[in-house]
Amino acid sequence: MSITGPGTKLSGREFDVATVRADFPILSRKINDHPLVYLDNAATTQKPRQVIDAISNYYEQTNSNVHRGVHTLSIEATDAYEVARAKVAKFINAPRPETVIWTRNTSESLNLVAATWADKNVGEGDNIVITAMEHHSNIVPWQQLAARKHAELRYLAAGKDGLLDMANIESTIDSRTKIVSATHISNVLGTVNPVAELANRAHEVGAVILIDAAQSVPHMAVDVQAIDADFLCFSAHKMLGPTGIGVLYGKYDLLDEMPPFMFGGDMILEVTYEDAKWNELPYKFEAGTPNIADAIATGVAVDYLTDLEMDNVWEHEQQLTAYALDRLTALNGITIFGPEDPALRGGVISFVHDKIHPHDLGTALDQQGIAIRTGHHCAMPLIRSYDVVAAARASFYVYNTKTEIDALVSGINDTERYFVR
Amino acid sequence: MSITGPGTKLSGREFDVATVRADFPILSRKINDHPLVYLDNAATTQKPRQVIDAISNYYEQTNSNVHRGVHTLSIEATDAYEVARAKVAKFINAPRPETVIWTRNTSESLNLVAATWADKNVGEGDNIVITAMEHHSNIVPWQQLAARKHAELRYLAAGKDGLLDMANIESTIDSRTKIVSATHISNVLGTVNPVAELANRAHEVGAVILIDAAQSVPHMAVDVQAIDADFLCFSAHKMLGPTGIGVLYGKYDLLDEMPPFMFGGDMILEVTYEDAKWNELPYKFEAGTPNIADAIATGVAVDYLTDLEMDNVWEHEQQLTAYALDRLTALNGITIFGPEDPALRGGVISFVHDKIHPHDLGTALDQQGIAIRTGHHCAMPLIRSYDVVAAARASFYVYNTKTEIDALVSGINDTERYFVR
Amino acid sequence: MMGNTSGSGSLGELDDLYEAIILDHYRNPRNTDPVDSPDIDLEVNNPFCGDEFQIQMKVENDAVTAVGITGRGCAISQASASLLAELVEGKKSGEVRASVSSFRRLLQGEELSEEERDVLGDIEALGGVRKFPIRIKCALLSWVGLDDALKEHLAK
Amino acid sequence: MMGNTSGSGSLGELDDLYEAIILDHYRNPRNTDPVDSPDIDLEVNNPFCGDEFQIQMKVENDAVTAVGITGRGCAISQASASLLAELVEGKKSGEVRASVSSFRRLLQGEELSEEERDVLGDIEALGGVRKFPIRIKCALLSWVGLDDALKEHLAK
Ligand SMILES: Cc1ncc(COP(=O)(O)O)c(C=O)c1O
Ligand SMILES: Cc1ncc(COP(=O)(O)O)c(C=O)c1O
Repeated sequence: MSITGPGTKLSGREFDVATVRADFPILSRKINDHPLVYLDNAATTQKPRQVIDAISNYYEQTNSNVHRGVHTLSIEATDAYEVARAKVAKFINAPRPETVIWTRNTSESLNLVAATWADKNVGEGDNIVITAMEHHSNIVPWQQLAARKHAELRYLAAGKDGLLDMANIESTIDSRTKIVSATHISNVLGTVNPVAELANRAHEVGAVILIDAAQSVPHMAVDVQAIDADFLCFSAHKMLGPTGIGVLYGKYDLLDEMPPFMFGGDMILEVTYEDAKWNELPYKFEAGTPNIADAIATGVAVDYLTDLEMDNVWEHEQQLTAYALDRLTALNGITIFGPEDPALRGGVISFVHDKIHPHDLGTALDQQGIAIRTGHHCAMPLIRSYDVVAAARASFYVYNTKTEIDALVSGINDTERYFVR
Repeated sequence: MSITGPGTKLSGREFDVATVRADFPILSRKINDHPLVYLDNAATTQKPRQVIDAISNYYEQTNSNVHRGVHTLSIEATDAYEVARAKVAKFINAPRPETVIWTRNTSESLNLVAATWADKNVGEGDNIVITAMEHHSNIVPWQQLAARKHAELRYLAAGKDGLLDMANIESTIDSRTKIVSATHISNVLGTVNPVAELANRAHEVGAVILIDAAQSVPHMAVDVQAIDADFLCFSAHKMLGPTGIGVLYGKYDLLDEMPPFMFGGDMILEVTYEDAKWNELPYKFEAGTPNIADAIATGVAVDYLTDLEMDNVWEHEQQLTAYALDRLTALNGITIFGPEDPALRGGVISFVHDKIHPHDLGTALDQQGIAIRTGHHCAMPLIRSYDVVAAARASFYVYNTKTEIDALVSGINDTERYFVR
Repeated sequence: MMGNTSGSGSLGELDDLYEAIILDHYRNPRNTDPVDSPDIDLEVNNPFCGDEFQIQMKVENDAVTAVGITGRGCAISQASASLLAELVEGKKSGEVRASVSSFRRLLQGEELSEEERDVLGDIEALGGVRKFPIRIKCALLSWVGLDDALKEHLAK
Repeated sequence: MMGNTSGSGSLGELDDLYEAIILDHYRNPRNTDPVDSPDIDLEVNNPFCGDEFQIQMKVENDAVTAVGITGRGCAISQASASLLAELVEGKKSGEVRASVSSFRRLLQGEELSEEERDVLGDIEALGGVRKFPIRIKCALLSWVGLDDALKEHLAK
């Protein structure tokens, strides 16, 4: 049985990858005379025609600033912007649309919580708990906050098996813990973390839990209420949507009590020369003209994924991952990080070759049109804990196929023949 | 002779409005069975085909995450992203591309400076000087900072003529002033402020100057070095570009010494579990995946404006403004805010009718396809200082025509006949 | 002559929003005199629009014996306030609160009963606001304020 | 057999980047022995790539009498470090610094003089990196580090 993530059930319906692929214009591109094999989805995903068209249509038909305009375009733009918010809310089962805040990306969402909720609630002697497998964006804001507040930053360790060491959860998350911030799926190891359990422990000690869902919301059905997440964030560009737009979900009461993050137009109810009053949620957190076009296009990306059904998306990636793990494991000289059991992980596979540096591998594969990511994947401490300084990473999405994984494997073989005598 | 803003010279070549209009798909739209007359350009402008296509092309051909990727798409995306930055730098005559930081919008740029440079440099007893005609986004961050630092927030007053009261500049900007933050062109009054003079005075007392150029960079040639601006910011969506992307320009040494604003991927050079080192400029200020597509499209918007020549843009708007002022002044019951002399203002005209509330006027004009903005224009204290609670605002851009101003005037007449016995 | 009887010409669907009765109340608002030693005296405002109204009422034996509403705002908010002032005068507080609830439901596009429609009378003209959703707040402003204040007063 | 002589097949322009001489130095780096009581001993790294090298040198009478470079990195950075180590051994510090400057200019795509090309010799093979701009940093890493260290040493 495969793990399908919180709140999902297998629908059984297979979606047709060929039909999906036809929606992605970039997949017809040739790279160095080869068809593009795009395996860099954990960095950002490609966009279907529907999402691209949503942006053009907006600018061709509706473009206007939102909120408070009395003219037709402004009313239409505001409606479309809010409809997109409601779609996202439904997608993650948020109880109310206004608990969905538009940000630029996951990084901004994380910084927002650190600079507002945590800045207000974390004090000297308190601690903040994150995991050893966080993205830099979920490490550095907390290092800074801890330093500023004289609080302690604690890491929940991960074993060499790529799994969080849950045995230590009670001693790590204790009565002085104010916030636990953890990635749902590691962008390096692929590990699916038991976030509901972490949430549970956090709530036991009166802490809040923030879930970095940058690598989960795009790939599985995520239900913020089922997890009991206090905050959860993700980026549209990693889920078929445009760059420049992300989401912070938060429980209404928490968001309502938080100080604002940035100040300016739209987040303000009333200003005098002396003072200002904040607008209601979600606007309190949306200063200045928002990224209207990309928010609307994010709604369309959500429609696209909803239409595919997230259980199918997950199942498709599970199959690709299992297949890729099989084939890569069979190669000589390859070390794969993360859980061995494909059922415990998402579609992200990081690996090293004992004779080829990841960058040389990346350059060589690119000559064959195969795009993988190489480097530290914005998770330097984790990468170093595996005693390497860089790794290659292949990551999958709805349009990838087993044939593409075959291309990756044969590309690695060719590269090995090239570099290794 | 018309004022053309710092560093501009009239080229004399008239651009052809009909040709320009043909580039804007939305201008063929009908609103309530009338052709769209879009006079809400100070809120956001429409987008030419070229900019819209730049976004589609990016997603269809190049889309990838930037920086540090070794595969072709990532290299191409990074190049395009940095080329756009260089174009913007050239557009405002910034000395180096890395002095141009991408943000979400003007509001974020202003908040960034308040939260970093000013947070570090403003202390108890210091003062911050802004003007009485600022947008909320350039008021509230300073109110908050002043409160947090026990510093004083001072306003440079504006006269009933809509001009800054420069006689008080020496007493207002004094030896305890750390930063002067002023709008280049008021989004309510249209006033073009003498920012070079303000910069000069700020520098005399050792303060820095931040210029809110949201309403100037789109409309006139702005030269950051000629003004000697320390910081300057604007939004792409107000200059033919997409929503979700803005700019903060800063002098290299100032930016270099500033602490970062947000923390995470790309702004980081090196992270350990304990600590982090920041990346170089401009990346230090760009945490997380940037708004790549919209940055690239902003470069295309800049190309478009450069091609029109900013002197022509300014001249075109000057003519429209003079014409509109003439025609509106001739109407009964209309009070126009801001300088009487069209040469002292940009293409923004706010007004009230003594018998028709701005919202009723806005709704009535919308019935005729005419889009104006109504309300406080995110400048409540200023609006209230004119003893009104809301105003109507017509604002012009490259595609507007005298015929459209005629439509506005006749729309006001019709509305008056409708509402006033 | 009134705008909408003269035909609104190119002003399109404007008559749906500004029915004759609304323009009449806008031009000649009722019950604008201040109330002597009012039991309820509050200001309501919508900073976005700049609408602001002062609402004063005398409540004796659970009935509104005097009401005065003054302020400034758009035609919709002014007419709505005037119609409200006319409605509540002399009404039992329970009746007032029931009318506010009917009015809310009208603006939400719900069907009203015969009885409710009788009570609202001319006020039904404000139902046209439904076609202009961003103006609904204007129509509701004084009603919500008055209702809240009455509820609070009754709770004392 | 060496990769590029066997033909890189579907690996396209890879031979432009990894010339035979580069692969040779990558596989068999020269001058990797540590230097006894070095005058210059520094670490250079590029955290983005994870490349890191330790550079040790003895400088006597203004000449590099011993050099050892060890570390890990991609083929380009490793070969480049090995070629550098080979080049500097026995050279006057002025010659070393001039060569670094020639090498920088090579990677910037500038024309080198006959004389400069003679000095660089095999190293010119690294010029293929120009076609892969993001790899230029890899080629430069040890060179820039060594140059800075030498400059600092001479200033003492
Ligand atoms: C003068 C001025 N400053 C700041 C802003 C805020 O710009 P944005 O909403 O793009 O952040 C505006 C736009 O309304 C403006 O006109
Ligand atoms: C787990 C995780 N968290 C955070 C991020 C940062 O996302 P963004 O760059 O969109 O801010 C990423 C993306 O790289 C990620 O994989």
